[in-house]
Amino acid sequence: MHKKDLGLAVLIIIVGAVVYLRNPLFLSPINLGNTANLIGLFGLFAIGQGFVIMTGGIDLSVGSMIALLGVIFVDMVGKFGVPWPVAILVVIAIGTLLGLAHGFLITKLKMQPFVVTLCGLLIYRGVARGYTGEATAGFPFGANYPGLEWLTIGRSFGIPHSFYAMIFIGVVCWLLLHRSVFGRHLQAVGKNEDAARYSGIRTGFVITAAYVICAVLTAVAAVYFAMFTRSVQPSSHGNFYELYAIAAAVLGGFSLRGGEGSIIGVVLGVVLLQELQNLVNLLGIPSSLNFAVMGVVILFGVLADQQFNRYRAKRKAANALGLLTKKGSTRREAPAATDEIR
Amino acid sequence: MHKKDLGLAVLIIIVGAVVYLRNPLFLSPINLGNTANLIGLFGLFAIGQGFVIMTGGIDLSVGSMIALLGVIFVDMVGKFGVPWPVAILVVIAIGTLLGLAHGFLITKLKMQPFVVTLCGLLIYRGVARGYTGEATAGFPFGANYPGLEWLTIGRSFGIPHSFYAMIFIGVVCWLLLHRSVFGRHLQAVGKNEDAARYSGIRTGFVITAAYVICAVLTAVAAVYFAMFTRSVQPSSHGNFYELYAIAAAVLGGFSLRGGEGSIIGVVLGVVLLQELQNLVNLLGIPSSLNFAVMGVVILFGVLADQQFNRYRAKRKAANALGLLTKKGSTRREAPAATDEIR
Amino acid sequence: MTSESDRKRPLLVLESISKAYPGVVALSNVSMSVMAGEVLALIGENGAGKSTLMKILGGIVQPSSGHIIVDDIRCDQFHVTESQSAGIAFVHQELNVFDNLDVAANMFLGREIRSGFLGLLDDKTMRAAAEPLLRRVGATFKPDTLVADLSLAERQLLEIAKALSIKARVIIMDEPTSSLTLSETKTLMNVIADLKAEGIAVIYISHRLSEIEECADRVFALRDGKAAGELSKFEINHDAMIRMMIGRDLNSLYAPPAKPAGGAILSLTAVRTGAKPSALVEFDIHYGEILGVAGLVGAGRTELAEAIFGIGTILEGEIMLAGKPFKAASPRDAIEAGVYLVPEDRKRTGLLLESAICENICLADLSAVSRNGFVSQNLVKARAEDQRAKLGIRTTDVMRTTAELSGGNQQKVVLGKWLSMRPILIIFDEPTRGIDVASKVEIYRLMRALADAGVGVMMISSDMEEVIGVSDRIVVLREGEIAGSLSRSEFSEHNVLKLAVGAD
Amino acid sequence: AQDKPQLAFVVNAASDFWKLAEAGVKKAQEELPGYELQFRYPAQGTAALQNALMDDLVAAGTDAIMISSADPKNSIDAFNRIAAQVPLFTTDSDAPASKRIAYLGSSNTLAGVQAGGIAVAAMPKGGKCMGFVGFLGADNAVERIAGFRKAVEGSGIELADVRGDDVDFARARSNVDDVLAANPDITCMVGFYSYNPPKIYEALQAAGKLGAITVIAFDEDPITLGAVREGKFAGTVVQDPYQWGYQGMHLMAKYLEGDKSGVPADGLIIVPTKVINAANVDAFEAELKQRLGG
Ligand SMILES: Nc1ncnc2c1ncn2[C@@H]1O[C@H](COP(=O)(O)OP(=O)(O)OP(=O)(O)O)[C@@H](O)[C@H]1O
Ligand SMILES: Nc1ncnc2c1ncn2[C@@H]1O[C@H](COP(=O)(O)OP(=O)(O)OP(=O)(O)O)[C@@H](O)[C@H]1O
Ligand SMILES: [Mg+2]
Ligand SMILES: [Mg+2]
Repeated sequence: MHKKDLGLAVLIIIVGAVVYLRNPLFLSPINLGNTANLIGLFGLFAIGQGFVIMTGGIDLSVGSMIALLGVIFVDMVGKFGVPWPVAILVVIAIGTLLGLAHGFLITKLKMQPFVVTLCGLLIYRGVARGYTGEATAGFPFGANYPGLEWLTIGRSFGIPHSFYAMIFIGVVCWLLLHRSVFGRHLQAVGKNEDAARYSGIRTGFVITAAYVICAVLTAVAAVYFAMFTRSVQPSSHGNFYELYAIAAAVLGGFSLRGGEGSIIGVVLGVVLLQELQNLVNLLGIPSSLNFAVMGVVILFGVLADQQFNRYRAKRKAANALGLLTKKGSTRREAPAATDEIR
Repeated sequence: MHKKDLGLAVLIIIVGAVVYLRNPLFLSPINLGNTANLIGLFGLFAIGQGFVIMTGGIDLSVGSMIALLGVIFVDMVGKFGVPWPVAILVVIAIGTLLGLAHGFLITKLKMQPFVVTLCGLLIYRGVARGYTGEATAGFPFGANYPGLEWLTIGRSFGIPHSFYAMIFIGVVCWLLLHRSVFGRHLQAVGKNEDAARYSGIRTGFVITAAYVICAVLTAVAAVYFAMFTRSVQPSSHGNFYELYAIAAAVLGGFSLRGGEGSIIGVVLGVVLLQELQNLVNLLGIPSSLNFAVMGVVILFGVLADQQFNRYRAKRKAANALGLLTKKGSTRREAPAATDEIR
Repeated sequence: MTSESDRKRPLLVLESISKAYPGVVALSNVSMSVMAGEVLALIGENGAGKSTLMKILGGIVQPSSGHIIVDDIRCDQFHVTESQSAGIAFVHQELNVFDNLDVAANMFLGREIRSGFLGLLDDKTMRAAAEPLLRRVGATFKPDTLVADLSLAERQLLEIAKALSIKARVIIMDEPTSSLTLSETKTLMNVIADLKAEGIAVIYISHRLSEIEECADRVFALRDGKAAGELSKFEINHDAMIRMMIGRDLNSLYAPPAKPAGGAILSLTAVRTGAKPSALVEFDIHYGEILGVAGLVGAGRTELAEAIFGIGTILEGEIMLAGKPFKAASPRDAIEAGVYLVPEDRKRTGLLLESAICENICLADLSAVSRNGFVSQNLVKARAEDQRAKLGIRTTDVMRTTAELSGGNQQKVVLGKWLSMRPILIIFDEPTRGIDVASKVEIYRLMRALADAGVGVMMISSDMEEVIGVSDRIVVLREGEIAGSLSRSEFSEHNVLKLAVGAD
Repeated sequence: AQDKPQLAFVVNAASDFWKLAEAGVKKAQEELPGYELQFRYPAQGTAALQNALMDDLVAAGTDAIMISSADPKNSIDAFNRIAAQVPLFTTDSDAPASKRIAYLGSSNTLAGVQAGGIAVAAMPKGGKCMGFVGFLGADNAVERIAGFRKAVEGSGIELADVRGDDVDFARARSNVDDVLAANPDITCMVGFYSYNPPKIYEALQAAGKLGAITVIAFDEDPITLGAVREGKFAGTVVQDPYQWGYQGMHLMAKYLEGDKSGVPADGLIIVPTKVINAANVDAFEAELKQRLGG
């Protein structure tokens, strides 16, 4: 665990402790289960977004993709009677294609990731709304898909399966990003694309792969979301989720310039965001202040974490000097060297 | 006018011509006036966003700020009877303070712009919703503010005053960004902040100023928006507008990495976005396809522009080769010289 | 010391300066003074602290302790603004130009000329003012050129011209010639002489000791962040400087080949590159030799090397590598075929500055340090430690960020990346840019060992001494074409220059 | 604070409309001191967030919930999940197939029919209407539109199209502007969501067409009522959210106490919608003021 992740974990625990003291139901199994479910759902695609941000790109199409694929999935299963495992495969296949399209436009046709995925944001939701004619896609009343439901909204030992899914995918992605050759290449491309190419890395392939991973995880999340809400309203389903994912990643230590971030970080980012959502409801804070509370906690949390790190770097530099000069007559304080430039 | 801007202008004209052929009312004075008004409104804060993006930053709080300041303005004028010129000054003053706060957090406390303004997005809207208790802030029925209305929603020679305001501010900002010392420093800071500091530029001041400019223009836009909608619903007013502004800037040639972009470009970006909105209504395209149409036109427009530029570069290189070798037996095509790296 | 220094008071005094970074002490207790009108050379090994000391003088880095005295006034705060108002101009080692602005805008950044009622930028005047300065440093590009279109060497000239545009009393030049060729260097030497005559002090940092012999009035040496002694004008010579820097003597810079050159390992026949389509290139590199490639700035050496390496296109012609046709569509192809490039611009194309040293060293060959597709951090470290020992990379830990290394040590990391692999042909583009003498010797020895082991070695260099000393054969490029080839017996500065310039 | 039974009223989105329901809940709170009444807005108007909000409320110990769902048809499982833990009531829009105890509210289809009635009365010679709404796909919009269409059938009045704006006021306004520019043949406009009529009013005012185009409104925005009073609007159809809040809370309290008499056999408690026109607008507005003030 990186130091950055640790700071975030501490923030999560502090916030949790405060909430628990004010309402002990925070730690009730029911509440933990509900929150774990949401963490699982949001975690799935936030992890995907992490891969894209690692390349220095951005995927704004996530929320719309969740709406479009959700509509397709629900219609396939509920309306056309496609067996659900087939439907899942189809949705994942479509996700893969969309990811490939993003990657192609970005690496081969040299378009800016922001433009490409902004168009994705507009088009996918537009198609979903046009396809359904603004109607909500839902399962017929009383329809039952035991296997699918077990997989998506079932629980084992009180823990929702969406959470297990997120943990499983998180572990795989952790290995992929932090331990595999591909992960190293991804980080290299994010840090300095030119230097990566000069080192023989197939930058185009690596970047495309990141968008495909993001789209596939988003497709998986779309299935989970569709089953969670059991219906998909194309105009609002998944709205703003891309911002959620990006925020989780940035909170978790990803840099939008690329090359920095960890899977643990983005998962913790999701945990914090969901904890804040949950807190507002549990403490009976007016929902209108929901966002304000979230904003304030994030602002001060990140600030405290950062100031603490700066202080530590300062101390370290001062120590180094003190040890070597053995004079201890430092007139000025050594400034922090690890200050991030913005 | 840069070549990039030219491409965008051509796209706008082509789309306009197509729409005109299908519905000549597109060029009717009424429609042009309405569209000009919206261009004015969105242009105001998109220009501001341009300054921030120039520094390599981002301001996600724009939409929420428009909601918060709108609520404050409407309440001051409509409920507390504050004279409108005073109310405008107060709103601009608050905008300035918010911009200063952003700048302070980013330059002095070294927080990421994304995090700071994301918190702004959450907090400002939250405060607006909390302050009004989710109620819509509106003027009493029949209330009249002739001076204010003339200034904001009035028209001269059929052209709405919001458009004049945008043009005036656009010209000032053009001088500021492209012809003044401050603008040059802004471009330098956006490209390479460290190097700019080594050159003696007060990078902190420059960056803060960019956020203040953005916030002040947003405050002005907030007044115009409040007068346009005549009522402000804090939970939805201005939603997604930050994305609009960023999209306009990126379409207009700004790079999210900083250091690149022009005022003319961002204004043209706004024009394109509004044209696309207008087109959907004018051609009677189902509202549900609104976004899809926008996405498709942007995608292909940008793509065509880019491919055209690449083609031209290729031709140029090929010509150079042909002239010089006088052999004409080029086995492979010369690569595009101006390919941007993503 | 002498009566002369009693008469003149120093312009600038650095008094017991120390600087600590977390875990590293870059400078401890260094004192130094600068007189008006002198050329003070600052020497030291890579990582000795030269740039750090100068950055403190430039106000970019704040010392942990110690202070600076300007005109007998002690400054408590010394930031960029104070430094500028003290009349200090700075040519940085790692170039700090702005791609998105034109040459004139770069030159006058922070000191823009304004005109008119609104005080807007006066680009016309700035460009006019830039023109003579560019000419003075021997630059051929125009003031309205976008900096993105300049080569590394041209950017370096721009930085120098920029320093000249300031009405400075002290000009710091941190390795200004590291990517310049002989003719620009000569021009710079003349400029320095002029500056001196005007009473302007120059602090000159370089690893090219002959330049220092030529221009310096006094030499100040740093070793491991501490002052290591001074030499006055009459004491300055190669050996004395080396002794002060590394604390011992250094013998024989260049080693001869073990055996005479064999057949061609790489041969280019009638090659035209996309970058310079009008030029026809033909040459061979033989087994066992080091082929030096010389030429003026912008002669197209880098472009040729990159074309072989799979960046940019080969329009026509044939390339044979070890007897087989060779065509790289991307660096990956080239690397798989055993053709490596040490690029000239390490900041842009050589390194992931924000990554750890060991990451950089293993980047191009991760499969060798991984099992079943998973990278083994132990193998990564072991490999990096190996290179650190071989190349003498100065750092406490290979896990440290590469950006924290001094310029020369960064260059060694780039070399380490390729030397840890199995090359068939290595192209070195300015391999010793910014590298200290002791390490240069080490790198020359490595190149020689590679050549002796049957690896093809192509060395592009702008350092005349190096080209002549290290190469077994030299080809000279002029405007993208091979202007001629020289064998060892024909080596001389004069002959190389004659071919490079094209004069008879 | 946890000892009193807690009742929650969850609405579908933030809007002025719910201010009236909130007033009703406040009034009920005065009369039910033994209960703690909550009025909750979701962070955004999506069913997913509402259902998560209800989960949280149940986890936090709420004893009964009344919800106006953004998507009742498809929230049946979520409703059943909640209903298994606490008594659940629906308001505003119903989910009859779920295990909710009862529905308390008005009928959107009937409201649409009433609006159609206003149109038929105002335009005996027929006309061509354009509708404006927030979410085209939302149940209340669909039902109102269907009701309107049914009522005007055969009267020569046609609802040509309905433009959606996703509750963006600026777009709501520019939609009207665009229709005025692009469709000169339109003679009547219908604002289906509470904020649509004011936007129509402002756009017509700016275009100088106030009174020239027949406007049929929904809900009781002050601008709407003003326009009705002035005779610029033909009329508006209002619901009675105050009663939903007021009666709903009493209903739930009684239910918790074991008195189930308030729940009819079919589970539907319909609070009728009213047509407001120039004749009764003043009385209506006075009543509103008094409720919101008190
Ligand atoms: N930002 C930093 N953080 C940590 N250590 C640093 C930083 N900058 C420099 N150092 C360390 O300070 C020491 C001195 O570096 P400096 O750049 O001054 O060397 P130099 O003498 O200029 O070397 P070169 O000849 O290679 O340019 C080195 O050990 C370097 O690793
Ligand atoms: N990115 C670029 N855009 C346009 N022109 C360029 C670019 N890079 C280099 N050039 C031009 O191409 C020519 C050849 O440059 P190249 O770098 O190959 O020369 P070189 O012989 O290696 O010299 P140097 O000592 O500058 O490295 C120069 O005139 C240079 O100005
Ligand atoms: Mg240095
Ligand atoms: Mg070169």
